[in-house]
Amino acid sequence: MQRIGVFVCWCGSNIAGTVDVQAVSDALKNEPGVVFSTNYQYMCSQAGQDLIVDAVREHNLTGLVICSCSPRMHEATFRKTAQKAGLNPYMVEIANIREQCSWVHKEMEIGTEKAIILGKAAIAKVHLNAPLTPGESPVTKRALVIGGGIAGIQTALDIADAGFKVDIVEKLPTIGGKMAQLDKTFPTLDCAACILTPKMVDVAQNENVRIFSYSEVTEVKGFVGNFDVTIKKNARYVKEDICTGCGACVDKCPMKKNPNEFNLGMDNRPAIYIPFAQAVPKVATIDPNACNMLKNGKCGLCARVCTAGAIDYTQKDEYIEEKYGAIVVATGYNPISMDKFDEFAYNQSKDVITSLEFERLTNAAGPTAGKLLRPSDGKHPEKIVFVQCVGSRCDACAEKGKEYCSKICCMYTAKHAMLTRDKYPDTEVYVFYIDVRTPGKNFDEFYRRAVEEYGVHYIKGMVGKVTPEGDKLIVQASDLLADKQLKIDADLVVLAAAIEPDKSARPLATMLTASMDTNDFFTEAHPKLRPVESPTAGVFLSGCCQGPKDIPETVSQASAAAAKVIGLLVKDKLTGNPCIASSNELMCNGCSSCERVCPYGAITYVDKEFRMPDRTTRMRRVAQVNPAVCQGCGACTVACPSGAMDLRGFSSSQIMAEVDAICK
Amino acid sequence: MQKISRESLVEKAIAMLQAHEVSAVLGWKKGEFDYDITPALFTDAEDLQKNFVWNDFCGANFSKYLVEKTRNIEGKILTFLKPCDTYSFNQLLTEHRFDREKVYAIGIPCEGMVDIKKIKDACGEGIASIACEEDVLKVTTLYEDAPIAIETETVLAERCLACKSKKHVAYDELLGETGEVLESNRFDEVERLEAMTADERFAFWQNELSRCIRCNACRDVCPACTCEKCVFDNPNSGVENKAAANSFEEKLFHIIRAFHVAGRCTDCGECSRVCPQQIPLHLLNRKFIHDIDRFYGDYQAGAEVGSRAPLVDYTLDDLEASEIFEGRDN
Amino acid sequence: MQVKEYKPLIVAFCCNWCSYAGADLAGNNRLNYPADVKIIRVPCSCRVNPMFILRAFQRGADGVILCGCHPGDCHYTSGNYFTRRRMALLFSMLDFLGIERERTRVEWVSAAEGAKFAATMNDFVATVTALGENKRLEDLRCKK
Amino acid sequence: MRKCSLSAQDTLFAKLAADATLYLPVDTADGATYQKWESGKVWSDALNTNKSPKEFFFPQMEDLMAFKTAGKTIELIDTRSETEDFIVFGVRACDAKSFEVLDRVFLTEPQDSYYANRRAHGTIVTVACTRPIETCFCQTFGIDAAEPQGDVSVWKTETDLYFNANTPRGEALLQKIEGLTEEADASAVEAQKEQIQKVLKKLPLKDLTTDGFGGDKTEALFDRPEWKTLSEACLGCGTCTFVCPTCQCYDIKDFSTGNGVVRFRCWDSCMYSDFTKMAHGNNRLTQVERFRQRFMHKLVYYPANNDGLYSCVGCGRCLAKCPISMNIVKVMKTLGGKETC
Repeated sequence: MQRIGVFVCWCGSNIAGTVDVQAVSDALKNEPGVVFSTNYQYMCSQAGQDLIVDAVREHNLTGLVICSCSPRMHEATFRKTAQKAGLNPYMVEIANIREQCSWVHKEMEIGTEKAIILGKAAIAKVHLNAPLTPGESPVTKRALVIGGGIAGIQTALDIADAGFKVDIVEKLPTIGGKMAQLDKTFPTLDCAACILTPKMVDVAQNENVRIFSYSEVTEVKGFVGNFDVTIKKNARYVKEDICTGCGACVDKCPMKKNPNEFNLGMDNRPAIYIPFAQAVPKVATIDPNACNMLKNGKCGLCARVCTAGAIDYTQKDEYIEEKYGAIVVATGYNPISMDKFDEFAYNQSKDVITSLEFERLTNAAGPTAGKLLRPSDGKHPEKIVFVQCVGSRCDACAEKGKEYCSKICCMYTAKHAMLTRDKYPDTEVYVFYIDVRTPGKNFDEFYRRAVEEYGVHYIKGMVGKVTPEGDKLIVQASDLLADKQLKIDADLVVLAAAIEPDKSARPLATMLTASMDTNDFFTEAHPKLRPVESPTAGVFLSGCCQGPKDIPETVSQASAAAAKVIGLLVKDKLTGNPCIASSNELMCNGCSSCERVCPYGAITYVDKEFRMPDRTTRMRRVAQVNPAVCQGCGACTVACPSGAMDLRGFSSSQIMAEVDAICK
Repeated sequence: MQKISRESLVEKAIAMLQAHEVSAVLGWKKGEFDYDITPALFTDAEDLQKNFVWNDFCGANFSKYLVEKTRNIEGKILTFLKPCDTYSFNQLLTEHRFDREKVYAIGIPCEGMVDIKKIKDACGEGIASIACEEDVLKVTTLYEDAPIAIETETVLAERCLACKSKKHVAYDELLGETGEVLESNRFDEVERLEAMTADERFAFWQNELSRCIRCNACRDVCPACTCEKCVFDNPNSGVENKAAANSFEEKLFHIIRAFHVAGRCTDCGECSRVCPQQIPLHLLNRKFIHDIDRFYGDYQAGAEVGSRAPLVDYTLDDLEASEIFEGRDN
Repeated sequence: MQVKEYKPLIVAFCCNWCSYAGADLAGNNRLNYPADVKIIRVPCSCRVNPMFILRAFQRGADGVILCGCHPGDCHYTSGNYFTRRRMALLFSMLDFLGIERERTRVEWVSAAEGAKFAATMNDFVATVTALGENKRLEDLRCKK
Repeated sequence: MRKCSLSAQDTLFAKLAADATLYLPVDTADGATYQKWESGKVWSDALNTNKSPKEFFFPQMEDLMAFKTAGKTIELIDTRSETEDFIVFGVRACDAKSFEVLDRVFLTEPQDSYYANRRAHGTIVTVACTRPIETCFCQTFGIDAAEPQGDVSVWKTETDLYFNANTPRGEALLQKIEGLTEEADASAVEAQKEQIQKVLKKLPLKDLTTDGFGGDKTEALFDRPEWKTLSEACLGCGTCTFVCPTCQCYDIKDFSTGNGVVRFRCWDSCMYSDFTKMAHGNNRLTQVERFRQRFMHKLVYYPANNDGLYSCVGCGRCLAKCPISMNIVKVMKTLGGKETC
């Protein structure tokens, strides 16, 4: 039986004005288990806390009930007080007789009566309190960043700068991501490569960073602070540490006609290739589907020209197992496929392109060496139509496109339009839009410059159809403001395709037990307050894997994620919240219901041998809660039909005792 | 009359036993009379020849037995599963309640099982013998000289009249043919109750549940109730009781039991079959199933292994609790 | 003869992060609601077991209300989504058994909605008061 | 022997119900149950009621005492009150015999005052079974369905009810209805008895005997391997126990009401896994042991302590109600008759 002390706070007149505190402490003195009951002006004051400490010592109290303000206010305070008095801090319960009593009721009689009941409920609960100790787990001081775009690079650099080891896993042969493909960046119009490539070099040279390019994560086990990850390093048939990136092999390779992914298939690359000049790592990769040597065993030219002897046709995929304390997801985005948008004739005419293809067309390192030429005939386009929101902000019922706004298209379209007009003032540029959305520093000014200084024709309305006719593209559209139908004979049509999370994100989310929304964007632990954390402890989000973002936003989120990772890795041990779920293994059915409602993947199952009540020994599948991962929501406790799962600090019997006391 | 013969089942069982492919056969055993069949484990051919039964009285669902029997028996168990049993079988597998490797499941077709109570109502008490023939049962009683012929159709169990599926959703082997998922009228009675006033519903259930003697037969036969320790047997659960003191406790037991199996209940109907007080307990489960179908889309527990039960799942735009009665004014 | 005014007993389960804070805010703003409402703090609305609700009725509660974060705002991301399904089904079952559907309620109250909390409680108390004493889920042994 | 016309039934019941509560079997959609008689209720001809009449004396749940708590004080309250007189009408021979089985448990020292109180106020009126059914085996235990015991025995013919008092309490009851009955000869009753005997000889379980059972058979039966197969399918529910007229086990539990504690007892079943669970655990850990206990008790332990009286009366309810159709008859047929060990 507990020896309970009750401490009723006046809170000056805040409580005492509407609650007869003397009557409350007198009434509660009579409750079973209560050996001491008093009231005091300010229980949270030093004097009040001293009073509690003294009472604990004098009356050998084992549990404390503080009738005061909300536990959201001073629960932490009184837990510390209990600790000072030598009690476990979780032997304290608060009866909220201020916010939920004295402040909402006016009459003394009513307030007093309710305060007594709330006090009794707290006493009933504290009878069943047990000392709780937070669990501890060690932290592996190394982070994993999945994805080597600007988000991953920035996160990795920030973590590395703080002195922690960090590995980047990138599925392509080089890091850099989408930003490496861009020409200029809005709203400053500085060249993407100029600002990205130094960062790529930095990250490659940082001794805390390892880059696994042409690699992917295949398995994730463990939990926050202690992830076990398997990384598959795909065979690139070139010894990475030997290759100097001289490019002799690339020049000599006879299998030259392979679509160049980096230029979105607008030109070709050889079977052995380096994606672009500033690639990191700057080593060659052999495309096994294109290489004659790998396919048929005939050729071997690259090996012969490689003076370093880096070519290795026998290379196999390699699996690396590594431990990490934190994982950052930075898997990025892709433009959606235009296959379902026949009305824009993307698959019918080479001169209908996506905005990313436009980036490559205007990029000095692109297929046209930066000259804006039509892909079909290499002529200079004189009339360009930009179509915004292609696949963005679609009706949920339409079976194509996305419901969300892709966020970046308004700005890059303005950029494209402006750059076109700047370089080729003779070109007429039309932009069709639903709305122009340009919040952001200097963004709206940028857009207005496009309209006002560069004379871009912005037309509110959707393009209905694009029809190739001769060497022209007939764009049928409506001008909603002028309320008329338009027909424009364009030379080039550029589609601002919606962006979607990379396809690799979904299987990765499963591996990480991180949740995703219906669009396959990763879900945040809290949409406002924890935007860079996934609900799965130790998994963080960086860049477009969480939602569409432009570069500045991506970089700030990347740094924010890094800050969270650093905050985690800097700890030697993780201390958990002790109010977590725990499974009574003898009662557990192993049915998996709890696991299915756990938002954190905190529950796993083990087969364990038990000595059963009938003296037999049995192998049983039972749930185990990882205390480092559980956050204590209690969803599992209700999903569990046998009641094997209970929540410490809010156990079923504690809550029912409160119910009983209130309903007495 | 069942389409597949007893002999073919016995033959199969003996063959598998003798080939040591299985070490026991879970089957229906001949009783004292022609209708009181007991689930049993057969381990030898002679016993099977003599005592194995397959007829219109083999209603018992064996799936739940697998939980315990697979633990205690070395080697594989051969079990015969009627279409409805296969749903329970899958649901138990979804919940990891037995080792699939230890079972050889043979799906057998079922033409529906009869309800002995209906036969007694039709022929009077004092059944001396019952012979299952094609579409007809020949019943002799202690008090009638001539055998009475009743059409099997007229004495089918309620749950079989509202059969949801003739399709086997799990088996290693089929004997005979499997059928289709059926359009059934199984929710009619639920809807009839829903159409009543609250007072009428209250009176209905008060009358039904007040008969409960808390023998736990419904729970103990239920393939979804395989808890290591039931909350109603656990003094620490806060709801433990051995007998219902009043109408509150009668309701408590049945509401919580139905809630605990909600989304997991395959609607096999065993609860109502075994109730010694003939309380239509399956209506509580069907209410949950019907609501789940209406609120969250059709879901059949056990239709596939590993499916996510509706109560451990959600969508962002689920119905609010305040919206469930919209369009209903009773 | 003096007739004692009927006062219902209402148990309100409030999630720690939104609704309990909403109730605190109602207090901060001195928004009145009847003292018949007694709040029990739970970490998340998904901690509330149907057994707790029935228990409250058994012990004499006349109404039980569950308050949680708005869908999408759960501190634990998904807790209130499970609550929503569980309670929709439970309340429907209680109604099926002929128990007055107005005695149970789920309400989403954010930490900023002190006014909504008070208004909800005022409304719920009024509704339950109009219904009168809980007879259909009572346990006479627990009456004084 | 007295008789009254069947058509005067209602007047008779009204008379009986005038100064004692009268209970009799009434048909419902879900079988016959004992109900309090009031005008309009019709006496059922059903052989077995769903539940046995043992609950008139040994209810499924009954309060023993209470504690009232207030603050730190506790007050003990005796909740017993004197039962009012009541009559249980239409009890079958088997169920009537069950009261003897119960009496030997509850009325021997130390006497169970709750049971004794009810027993002292209850009058049992039995009725002969004219249409026994296939599940009947009262003959096995020497019970004569044609000659039911109880305070008053009744024979119901096509036209009349015949009464015979067996005890002073029965005499008193007949006295009460003397004005409604007339003296009668026993010829119609004798004819009925003969008829009943003929049916009894046709019953499928007529040859079931208690051979091989009895107070001295513990060793012979306890370790028989057949227990395992017999109990194989047992669900461990309490149906057999709760419909049984002779099962008398109960559990005593406390229920906290918030303002005090009610101490009550309720039926328990030896088939339950938590039966007689104590601090050290259970004394019967497997369903085989629990299953064996129930039948050993009825056929061996009880007779050992009660002059050879078996605690089964052959009413057949468990045969009809067991979810898996395992029952005492199957047990007796499997284990009985042989003197092996």
